[in-house]
Amino acid sequence: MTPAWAKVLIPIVLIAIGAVLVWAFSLAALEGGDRLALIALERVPESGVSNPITSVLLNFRAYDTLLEVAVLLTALLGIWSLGPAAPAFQPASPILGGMIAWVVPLLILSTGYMLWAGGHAPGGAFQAGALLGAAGVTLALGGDASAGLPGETRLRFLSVLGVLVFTAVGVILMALGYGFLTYPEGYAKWLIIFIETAATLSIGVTLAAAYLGGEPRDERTSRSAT
Amino acid sequence: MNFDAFLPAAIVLSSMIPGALIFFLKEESHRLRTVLNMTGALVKLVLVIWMIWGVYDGHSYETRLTLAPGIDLVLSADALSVLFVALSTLLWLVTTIYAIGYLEDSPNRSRFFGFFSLCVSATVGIALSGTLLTFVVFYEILTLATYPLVAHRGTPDAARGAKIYLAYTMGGGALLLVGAIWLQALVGPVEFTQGGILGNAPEEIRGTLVIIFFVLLGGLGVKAALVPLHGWLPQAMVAPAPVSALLHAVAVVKAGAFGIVRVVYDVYGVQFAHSNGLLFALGIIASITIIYGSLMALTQDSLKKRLAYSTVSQVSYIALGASIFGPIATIGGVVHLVHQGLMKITLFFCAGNYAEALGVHKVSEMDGVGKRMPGTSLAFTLGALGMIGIPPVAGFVSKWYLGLGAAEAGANWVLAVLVASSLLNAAYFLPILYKTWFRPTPTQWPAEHPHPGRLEIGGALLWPPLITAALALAAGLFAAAPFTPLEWASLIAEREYGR
Amino acid sequence: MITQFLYGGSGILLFLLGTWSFIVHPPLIRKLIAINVMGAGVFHTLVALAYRGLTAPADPVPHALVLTGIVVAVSATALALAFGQRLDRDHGSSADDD
Amino acid sequence: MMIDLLALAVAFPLLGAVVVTATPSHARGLGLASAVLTTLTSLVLSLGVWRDGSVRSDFGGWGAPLGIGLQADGLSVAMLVMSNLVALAVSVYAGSYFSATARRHFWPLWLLLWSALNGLFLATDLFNLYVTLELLGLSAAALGALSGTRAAVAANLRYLLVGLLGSMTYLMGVALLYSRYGMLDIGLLAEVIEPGLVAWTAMALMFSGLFLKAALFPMHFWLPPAHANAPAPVSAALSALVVKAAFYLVLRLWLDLFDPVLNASVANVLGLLGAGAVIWGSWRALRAERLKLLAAYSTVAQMGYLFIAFPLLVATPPGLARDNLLAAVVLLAMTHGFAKAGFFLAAGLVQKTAGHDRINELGGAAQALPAATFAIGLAGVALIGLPPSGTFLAKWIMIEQAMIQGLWWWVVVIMLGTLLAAAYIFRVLGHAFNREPTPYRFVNDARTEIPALLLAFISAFVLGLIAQPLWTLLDQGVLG
Repeated sequence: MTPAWAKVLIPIVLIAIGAVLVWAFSLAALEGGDRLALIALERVPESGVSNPITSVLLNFRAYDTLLEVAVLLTALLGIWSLGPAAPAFQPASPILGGMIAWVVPLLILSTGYMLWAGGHAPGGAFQAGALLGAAGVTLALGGDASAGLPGETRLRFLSVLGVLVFTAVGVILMALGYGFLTYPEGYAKWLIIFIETAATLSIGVTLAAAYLGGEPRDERTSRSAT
Repeated sequence: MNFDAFLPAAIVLSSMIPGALIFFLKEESHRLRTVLNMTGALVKLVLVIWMIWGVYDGHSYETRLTLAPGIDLVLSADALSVLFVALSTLLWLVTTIYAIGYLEDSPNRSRFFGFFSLCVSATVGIALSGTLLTFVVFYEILTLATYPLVAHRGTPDAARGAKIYLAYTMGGGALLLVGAIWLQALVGPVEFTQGGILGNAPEEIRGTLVIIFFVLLGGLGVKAALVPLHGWLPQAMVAPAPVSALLHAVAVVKAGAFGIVRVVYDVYGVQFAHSNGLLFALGIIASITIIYGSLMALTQDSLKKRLAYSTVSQVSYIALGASIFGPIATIGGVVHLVHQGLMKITLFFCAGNYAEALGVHKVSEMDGVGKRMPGTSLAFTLGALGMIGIPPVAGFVSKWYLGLGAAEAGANWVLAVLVASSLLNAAYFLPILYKTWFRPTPTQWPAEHPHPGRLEIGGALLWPPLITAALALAAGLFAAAPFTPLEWASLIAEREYGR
Repeated sequence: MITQFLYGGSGILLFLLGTWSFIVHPPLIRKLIAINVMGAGVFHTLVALAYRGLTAPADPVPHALVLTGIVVAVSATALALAFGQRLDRDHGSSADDD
Repeated sequence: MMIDLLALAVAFPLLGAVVVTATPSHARGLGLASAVLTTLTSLVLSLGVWRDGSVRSDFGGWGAPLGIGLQADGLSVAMLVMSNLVALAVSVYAGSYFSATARRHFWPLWLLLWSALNGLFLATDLFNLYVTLELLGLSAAALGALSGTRAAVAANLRYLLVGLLGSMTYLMGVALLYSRYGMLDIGLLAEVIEPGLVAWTAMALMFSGLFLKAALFPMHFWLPPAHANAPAPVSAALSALVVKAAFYLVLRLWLDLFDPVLNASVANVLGLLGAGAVIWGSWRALRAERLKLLAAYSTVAQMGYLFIAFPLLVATPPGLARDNLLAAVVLLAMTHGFAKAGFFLAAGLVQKTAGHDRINELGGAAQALPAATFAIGLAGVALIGLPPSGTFLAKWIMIEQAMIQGLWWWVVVIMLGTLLAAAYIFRVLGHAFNREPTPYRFVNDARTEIPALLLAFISAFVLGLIAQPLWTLLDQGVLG
């Protein structure tokens, strides 16, 4: 338990740190100027997409994003390694079941839109993936033990698809002489969409599988019995 | 790389490589293990003879490995190192034969012989060290390689002895390390140079240099068993006899004593050490150790313990020789490095034989062993007489030169120490000899293992003490012939004082 | 400028609140929540930095960093929750019994 | 055709992880293949840097400040070589160590950890480092929990959370630097950064985050349970590599970014914490009842030595002496990497044979496994700092420099730590000498014992005696 003196001391120290932080950030914000904004905005037209954030995520700093998809995969693998999943939820009542049957297709449809919109407006692979994952979670809440996910082999393949496509595109571009993750002129747009599609699928599947927990088994149905 | 630059390294590697290979052998592969051991020992002997010849001719051998800018590992040969290398190589060969016989059918022999070889490699490395850093490196490796040998038996006693041994030597190692680095921080890399390197050190660091000398002495004194740092030596007696032989005659205590000689002559320079009172201090410590060791030896009933305290006393003759200013005493000290080795290894071999054949561990049980084991007892007698300093055994030569040197330097109190210690030596060795030869044989020995052959004990156990005893006798009888330890020690003294 | 200051300042406040909560509360699940509050604070601050006035387009780099950061934080949270669940299941007690 | 070894050093393990995840039934074969491929890539890359100097690669062709790239100089390559060799040995060992089910979980996470390590040593961008750190932290915690015991899961949850706290604090510092200077590339930032409140605060934030991850005393509390309860090959990687990565970052930022901001008082604080780590960690290691816990506390202590180097570095004027000191620190980190990995791998074998790792009851197991015991002994030589290990050379240089600068306090700490280390190592080795006459073979299971033995051997014999190439290597972009 925290001793009494610490209860007093910790807030005081933290407030002092806070004061320094506010001061430092104010100074920094005042002197900061345009930072990378102008450089980035200027190069957006060359990036293959018109949404500046997507340009940064999938072109200027694509390597960050690659590692980020890998982080997501790591989390899923870690969850799988922790043992079997919790038992599935009770099957939903007919009314709820009916609503789920409506909502899930809608979510999947929005996934597609979000993915496409990312190129020029707010949106992109992560937002789309999150929607796809939500579809899976909805199914799971409705009592679907597999959350609509495929069997082990395909599930494993889908969950690594994002990292696979991302890295493979990078390495192939490197081998072709452009450099790792360096899109050749004119192909940037399509390559980005290709990567984003794969990433969306992976992210959606990963989120849903992470929600379920437990290592995938080939006979998914057998789990609901336990 | 030409051969001259490789020879010192080759001498170290000639036992290190077989040692490393031996670890990997199966327990049952006696033959292969013996072949590896003997090949290493013989190759080393050949290389060392080559080197002796070369050094005598004024040839220089140096292996230099740069670890980092300004930090070199240097193995090089001068007269002093060759003396020590020759001693350890010769005695290693003999001890290996003895150990093969002694450990017949005992467990964990691959481990034993592996570390045994590493131990000799480290000793040879110490002998050939050309810089203080190199010396520290091999000095610590020696600690590491001997620890498993002391602990080898695995009894609680052995574990305790090993622990005490380790505590002492690690502490000593730390002191030596600090001293060596301190010196290097003050004057740059310390290469062993005849005549020393501190002769013209600036006045203002002299005080610090004196302190460093005592730090180094503290580190070296542990292995050399200077009082009050000798506590580990009697405890380490739990080790098997060949290990005790090696520890006492060749490796550990000699490494300490050799280090003291190196530091006095080749780092500080005898002139510097003399004029700053370091020699006098060393002489006092050595004298105290000599007397104390002898007194303690008197009171021991355990034969190995008595020999151990005798070692404490005898090894300090070397330090004593180094502490008297003048070439004659130097000859006495340096030659004792070899003589004490020959005599003490003989005594330990014999003690091992008594224990192995008859189960005799104590002085009080030694009545009449001379009749039962005449060969071993002959060797023992020669070694003991040498220790007392009775001519013509080698020990006499050492003491003669020490005394002569002391008289020449006007240090009469050293003469008194020598006389007193010789009397004490006689007091603790002569009763043993008396019991051995003149008391009746008891009806039953403590634990007799009859030997099937016609010898009193296996040949591998009998010949080594006879050989080393003969060598000790020869070193005294033919002291003036070329290539004897004495002649070589004179060469060393000449070169140290030569300029 | 005031807007930016308010956003940034509240980000720092959240960061500190999270830190405080992490240090003070032993239950691991509360520590996890605390970290998410801290994360929200950092992301808040970064978003505030991107603001360049009403007329100029925002700096896209901090926005992208925040997006990446959020995904990383979500992944870490998911893994931590799975750890907690595993501890729960093993013992039936909550994950904070130490 | 173009080969970008920098990208491949990260991409190969990543692709390996993908392949292993997709085909779990071939996890071991494919995993080992990726391990070999990754190691070869790193070695070839390192050889190139050793010969021709540092290399940089900008991904996407944008270049800093807009894009991200990877860069290999002497310092990063030194860590890269150490990590990849250790990781390869761990891989070979793990191939036989884990059961068939555990193997499916181990390999993908392990390869992800590996790519994070390689990415971290080569990174040049502060935010990219944050992502790499998280990848490292998540995969490390997940791997650490693979032993499946409650203690392991609890300890690694704590580790995960502390790691996250560290990353968040680090990220706040990065945000501050970005808001003032508008860049994230270390090299570019170094050109414009100036002493002042902003730089100082950012440094404090980033360093505190990294200290947590490096388990610097007194922020080490999470390390011993996490490392002691993980499966042996994972403990090896965590102790030898993962905490070392955080230290590498501190050193890297110290040298490349915050050099103008720093002063002696900051360095002294680091040194003081390091001294605390040395004394406290060694003491706890001496008192530990379990072999792996001993090794974990020893890691806390050994990390301390690395931080003691900072006050010495600051006190030493630029020149040969400072270069030597810097190389000594890197050598110390590398040697500890090999030694601790070898120690843990060997400890794992002893634990498997004995069924437990309580030190006082290990006698028989230690004697039945001469190779493992030997590996512990050799690694012990390096942990204590006895010659001819790399640690010995490094400590020699550090002590000499401390003496030249008259900083006696650090000499005392280093020597005290050395003696304590000797005490705890020989406390273990003492149990290897038993009366039981075990008719033994030196090597019983080559695939697990040889990696442990090799790692320990490298730490005790190779790094100290053949240290010269490290100086050559560090001349590429780190030494003055």
